[in-house]
Amino acid sequence: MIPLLSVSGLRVGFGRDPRANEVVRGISFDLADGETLAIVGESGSGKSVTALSINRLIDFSGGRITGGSMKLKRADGSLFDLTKASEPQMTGIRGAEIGMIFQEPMTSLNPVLTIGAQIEESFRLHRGLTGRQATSAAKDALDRVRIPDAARRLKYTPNQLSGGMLQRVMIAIALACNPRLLIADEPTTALDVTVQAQIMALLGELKRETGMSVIFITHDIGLVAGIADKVMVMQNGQAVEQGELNQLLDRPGHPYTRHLLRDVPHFANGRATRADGKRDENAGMNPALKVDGLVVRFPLKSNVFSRATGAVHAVDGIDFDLMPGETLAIVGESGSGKSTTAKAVLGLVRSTRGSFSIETNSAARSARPVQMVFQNPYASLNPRLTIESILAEPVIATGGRVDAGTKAAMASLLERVGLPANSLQRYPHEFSGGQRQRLCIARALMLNPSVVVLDEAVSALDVSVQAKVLELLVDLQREFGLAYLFISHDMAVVERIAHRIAVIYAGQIVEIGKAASVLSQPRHSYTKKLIAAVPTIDRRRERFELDTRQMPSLVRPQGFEPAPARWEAFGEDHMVRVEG
Amino acid sequence: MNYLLRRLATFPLVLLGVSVLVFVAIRMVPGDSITAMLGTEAGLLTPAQRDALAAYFGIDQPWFVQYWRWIGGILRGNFGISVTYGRPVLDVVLERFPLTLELAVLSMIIALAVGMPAGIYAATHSEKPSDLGVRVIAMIGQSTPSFVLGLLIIYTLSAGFGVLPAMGEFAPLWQDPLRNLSQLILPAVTLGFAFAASVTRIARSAMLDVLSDDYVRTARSKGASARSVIWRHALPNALIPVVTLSGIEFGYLLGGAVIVEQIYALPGLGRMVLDAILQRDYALVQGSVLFIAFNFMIVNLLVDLAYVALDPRIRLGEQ
Amino acid sequence: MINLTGRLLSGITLAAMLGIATVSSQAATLHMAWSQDATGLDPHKQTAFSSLRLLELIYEPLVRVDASLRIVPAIATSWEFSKDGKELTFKLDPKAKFQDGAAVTSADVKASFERILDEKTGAAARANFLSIAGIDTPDAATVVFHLSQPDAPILTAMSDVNAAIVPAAEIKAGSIGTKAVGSGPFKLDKWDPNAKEVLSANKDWAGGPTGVDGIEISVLPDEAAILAAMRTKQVDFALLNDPLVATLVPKEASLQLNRVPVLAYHVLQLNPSRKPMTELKVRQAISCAIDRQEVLDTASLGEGKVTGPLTIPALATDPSQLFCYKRDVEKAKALMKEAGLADGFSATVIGATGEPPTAAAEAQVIQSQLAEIGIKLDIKMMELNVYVDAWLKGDFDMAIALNGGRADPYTMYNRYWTKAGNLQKVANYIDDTLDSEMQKGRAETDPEKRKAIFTAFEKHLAEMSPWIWLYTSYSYTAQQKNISGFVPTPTGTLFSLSKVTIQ
Amino acid sequence: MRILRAIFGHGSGRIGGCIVAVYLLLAILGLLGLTPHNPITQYRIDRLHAPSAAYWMGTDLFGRDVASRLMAGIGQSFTVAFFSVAFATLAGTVLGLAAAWLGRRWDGVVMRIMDVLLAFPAILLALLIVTVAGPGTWTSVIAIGIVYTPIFTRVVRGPALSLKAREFVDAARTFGSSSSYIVTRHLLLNLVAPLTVQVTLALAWALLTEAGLSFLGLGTQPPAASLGLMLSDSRNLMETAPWLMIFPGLAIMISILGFNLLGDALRDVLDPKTRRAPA
Repeated sequence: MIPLLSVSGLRVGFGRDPRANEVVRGISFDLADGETLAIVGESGSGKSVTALSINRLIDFSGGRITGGSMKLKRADGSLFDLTKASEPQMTGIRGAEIGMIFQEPMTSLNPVLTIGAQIEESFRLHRGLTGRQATSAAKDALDRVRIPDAARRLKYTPNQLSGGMLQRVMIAIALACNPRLLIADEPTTALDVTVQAQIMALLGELKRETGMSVIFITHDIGLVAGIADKVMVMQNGQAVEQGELNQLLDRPGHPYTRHLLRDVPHFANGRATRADGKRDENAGMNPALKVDGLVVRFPLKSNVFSRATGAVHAVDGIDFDLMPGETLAIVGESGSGKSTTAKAVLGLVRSTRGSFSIETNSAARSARPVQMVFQNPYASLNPRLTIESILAEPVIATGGRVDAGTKAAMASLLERVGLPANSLQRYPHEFSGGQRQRLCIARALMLNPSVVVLDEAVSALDVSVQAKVLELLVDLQREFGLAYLFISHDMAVVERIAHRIAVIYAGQIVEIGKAASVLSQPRHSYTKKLIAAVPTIDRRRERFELDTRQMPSLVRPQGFEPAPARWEAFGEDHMVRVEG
Repeated sequence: MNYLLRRLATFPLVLLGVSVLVFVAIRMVPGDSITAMLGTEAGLLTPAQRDALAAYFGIDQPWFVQYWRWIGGILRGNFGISVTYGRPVLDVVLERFPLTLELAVLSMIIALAVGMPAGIYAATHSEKPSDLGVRVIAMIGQSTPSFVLGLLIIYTLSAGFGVLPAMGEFAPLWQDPLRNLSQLILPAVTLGFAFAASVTRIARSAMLDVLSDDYVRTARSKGASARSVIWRHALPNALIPVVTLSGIEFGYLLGGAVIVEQIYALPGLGRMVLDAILQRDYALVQGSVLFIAFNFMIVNLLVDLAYVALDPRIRLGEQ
Repeated sequence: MINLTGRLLSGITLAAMLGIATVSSQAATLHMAWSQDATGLDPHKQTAFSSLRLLELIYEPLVRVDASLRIVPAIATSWEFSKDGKELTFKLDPKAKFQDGAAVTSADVKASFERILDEKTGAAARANFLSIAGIDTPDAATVVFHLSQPDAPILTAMSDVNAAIVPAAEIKAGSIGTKAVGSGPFKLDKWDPNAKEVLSANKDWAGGPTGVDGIEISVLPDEAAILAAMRTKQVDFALLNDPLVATLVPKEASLQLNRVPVLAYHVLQLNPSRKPMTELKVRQAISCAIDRQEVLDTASLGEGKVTGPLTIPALATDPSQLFCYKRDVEKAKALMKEAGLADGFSATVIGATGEPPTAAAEAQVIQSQLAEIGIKLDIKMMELNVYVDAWLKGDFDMAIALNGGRADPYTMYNRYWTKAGNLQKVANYIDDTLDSEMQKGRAETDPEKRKAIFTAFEKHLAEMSPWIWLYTSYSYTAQQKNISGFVPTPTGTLFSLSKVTIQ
Repeated sequence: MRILRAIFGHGSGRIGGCIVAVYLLLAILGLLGLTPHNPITQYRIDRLHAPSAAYWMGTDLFGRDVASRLMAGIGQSFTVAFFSVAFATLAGTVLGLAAAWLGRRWDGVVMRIMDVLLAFPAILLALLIVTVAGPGTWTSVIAIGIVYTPIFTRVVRGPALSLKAREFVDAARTFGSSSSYIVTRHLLLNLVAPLTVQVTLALAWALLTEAGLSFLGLGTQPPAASLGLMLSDSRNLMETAPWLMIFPGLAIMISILGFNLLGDALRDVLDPKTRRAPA
């Protein structure tokens, strides 16, 4: 049987001399009708360029196809080489025969047009529908992606919808004209884990309904286990291995595939937690950080003249303690208040109520015992300062002088975090993301802190880099006896580093306890849902449940106080907030 | 709505600042209404004559009394009497305003009608010779002083072709639209040339930015044609900087275009203010500057409202 | 863009496109343009050149001066001084009527002069009429002025529109300055300051019918634009200030340039109260170092005449007779040396921007000429009012000025060079000879004797060099060649527009 | 150095850079008096001489060499442009940083004052300043500087506000860095790029504004030359001696062209967005 799409020897280059600057270097694969191909790779592997080459959008990003062919079987059965298509021919194919969804739903929809108009456009372009017909088709399309209240939502502009909703809209647009091929380029990477599960479930259902073929691009090999028929692993512009899903996952042939499967954090339901740092080893010591009844509220005013009418309860009564040498992970989805908690601990946002006590367990500790590593290694280093100035800043800030001793400390820290010794005179942009995050860690350690707050510190990194940074963090923790407050939404990462886990939902901790216990036996309904949504290599072809529940509003009337929490204990060190 | 009220609430504050600034500044300039009227002959006046004239011009009181009276009058809707025109300031200003407004609107129409297509064309032909051509013309436009362009136009038309729009007797739009347009088209072109050049450059760079945005890629992935991508998807998103620029330019033009009004002998606000300064017509200077400042603020407000209309993401009043 | 248009369209289509081709053919209306507008309508208070030119068409004084500066009748048909020169009697024209229809009577004359003399009015010309002790009106057509001393120049002073006769009723109503009701050849129908004036012929004018039905004056602030408007026949008649523009007019076949030397004079005012100009030798050195002809040639393209202090043709002395009117740098250097300033000195010269248009150019030529004898001049150009303020306070080392002339030398100069002169502070130079010559000239009525007195005055003034008189320029009017009947005069008046016709 | 090399690697940057460099050279020569003739010496027998071997660009009304005056004028105009823009940059940066960093009430106060200045007609503001202080080079500098201060304040305040919210500023706060350290190292250093672009554009505007002031008789005082003054002095001699308008006119045009090209290049070179590699 003739495959729907047959790519052979595809080469794509950029710049003035595309041949000398190839990013995709000879990719071949076949995709049958109704089949799902997952292309897995890290950034720079050429996976997205491959995807964009198929519908020739790469032409608009400065790319040029320098070789190979891409034969598409058209609706009438004829074969058509996409590499030779003219732009007018491609406008007829895009949307009609090849649909595409992108990574960032927030930026991929036109901000100034209503979503209705954007969906209708597809019908207008390929079905010739106009006016009421187009509107009603658009409504059907929204219904199809399970958006409730579709008729009203047609009039919304993208900023009025959440990321998950927008990705559904994107899917509705891509599938509006029932293309036979859907290209999904990291469609869930920017989304929360429960939302990701919803989108994956939706894609699965739609695929079954329509029988289309899908090319699914991702960096998360765990995610494809649930959806793909075939997997292609890419590295440096080449396919290092491709094959049937089970075969590739169970018997990986190429070392890189093995690396992706083994060395990279995958969620294992609490089986991969750390064995060191038992709490009782530290019995009798004071906690490095103790947080009592932390409350952060942002007043809401309806206008300048009036008093506050309500408040956003971003953090609503959080208590925990953190022992030296221990990692407490705070997990939750965006908007849950986990980052606000971190910032309150650092004093970056003013807490409305609550107390912190910070213990320093060594006489030599500095005046700033709590330090932070931020999520985005690109944004947290001033691009205009040399590494030396960046590392010197904490010293200067605490009244120190940059002398030979400081320089020696910088050099040894750089070496310790695995950066070349000549880094001091260089600028941040000369380093990769992982290296920058190492720099941030080194900077945080310049002041000999006892507590380091890691706010999504590895989330922006490539998976294999993630693993290495996590290793470094564990090593440093052992070496310096650091206490980590590790804030993350990524269960797989949390599993690798946390001793204890606090699950936070709507500004409150709902479950806290030993990592293995919380991850393997979640008690709170939210924790259960969260853990169920995490993709794993183990759960292949599992169907996700569709669920459109959203986080409750955090806006409360003036003077509102939450009811005091009641806790229930499960075994040693595992507490769950009583629901209802 | 709230935002609108809040913005309007800052108006009196800013206008108060403007009023103090103009009041003090115009009085700090040496010379007064008397020397403005009599010139060197003012030296022939006896002290009693001087006092009588000072009382006539209302400049016999201390500054703060004059200021207090002036502000008090404004609060009652009385902007004072212009000594040059012998009429209420507001009447004089409002009589000049339609021309200034019309000229500003015409120049903006020319600027947008020429600048937008040119900018879009340049952006979609980026780094090609045609793009370069458009950019060079735009830069020439931006670098030609308006008096040079104005004088060249007048000279070329009158000496070269023996034609010139009717100068001096200005016909308001509602009396004789054809004559009015014939009088305003050249000044509008003179002003619009530089304005169009700025619009071209801003439109070009905004379009270039927008064309690399994700949603443009989305539109292409739907199979939208190049034209539809440009006009339907990219353009509305590229309008914000153009609106910002046009708003600022338009605001300035509403203050009158002194040089162009002078060359083309148009009775607009700019020349009126300049003449009022030269003739030390204090009430008129003060009143018209307040008026101009008020218009400028209104235009700024409209620009902000236009942002909201153009881009649903923008929420006014959020910092 | 211009060239492209030129290639695509002929001038005519372009004209049609712009809707211009139909230039008004109402032959009876004279379209006039000037660059500076009148600043007010009160004939007793306005002193600006344009204001006077406008008001002369609307108001009439008792008498007028003609092109050769002789006194001729206006409202008064005849006049005579008493033997002792202390009584001046006028007979009024019985046909004279104000534009509201009322006859001009002796009561109006009396009220007008009383208004000028009243300090509350603030009339600048009051200084010229201080010798008036009383006014009698024996009948409606006769006015008798009683003078406190013989005052020959008073008659010339009365020819000025600043001594115009206004209706007694309007004075009483306090509407002078807001409403223009005169007895002159034209009525002011509309005035839009700094934009335009519309005048219509006064059918009842005692001087007979006017040549045109009306005059429309447009303010075109840029003189190059005035010339452009004349080229395209939009403007029939224009007043020009800038010689750079005026000299372009004769190059146009259809245009005619009228020029007449005027009484006003370009002058470099020294401030003799400031060192080192306190020294006669220094002032004389400056006078000798300046090449007046070169200043004229450069700043005004030679459009004018080098002049001494007296600019009235009948009284003026040939400049070559005056002290150092031929440039003599060696003498200047010698004088500087004698004054102990062989190395020169530094001073600042002030000027008004655009008033006259040649001011900056004159200052620059003088700067360059004085540099040759070691005087370093700094030029400071100022906005007119700022300049006037400094000028009136005498707050300058040197000033470039264009001072107005009068048909009578006493009226013209008593303000500066008599001990009681109002502008003595500006001139800052007290000289017994000058004062006594002025007083003699004031009382003398015999023209020959007056001429001798003022010649002596002029020579002395030039030699003392408190100011360096430079040149008189021309008053320019430009007109289409189908306009006839305009007579330019040294006072600059446009009164003869009343008899101008359009073919 | 890196930036200079980048500019020369940029097409329009190379042209713009060359133009500006040539002008700077001419300006320096003009200011040092190294001109073919003395720019204020009046060769009065050669008045209004058309361009010739002796006078490359002809002579003016006074017989002064136009080419020499052009060089001196470029020196003068560039002096006014540079100092006024320097003034506006300095004042605008200080005010904009203060408004952004201090926030709340200070932000309100500073921005309202800037609103007053912005709402005040610009040419009028310059006119009043010049009439109050009397015309002259430094008054023009102050006048143009004050007119552009609100623009620079806005240019600085916006990015400063967003920089203030960046993570590296948060990071600095966690170490307890002082306000002055954060403002200078983290805010100001990162504002250099937008400021540089704004400065080149403002230089072009300042040249034009100086020409406009001279047209109204409020700019440079004679006999000194500035491009604007030469141009406005030439207007009534346009027919008699067209070279008096052509050369200064071209000089202004080309210099502004140079600044604009350089500004465009700087924007490309300094803007991280255009440096971003294709994904």
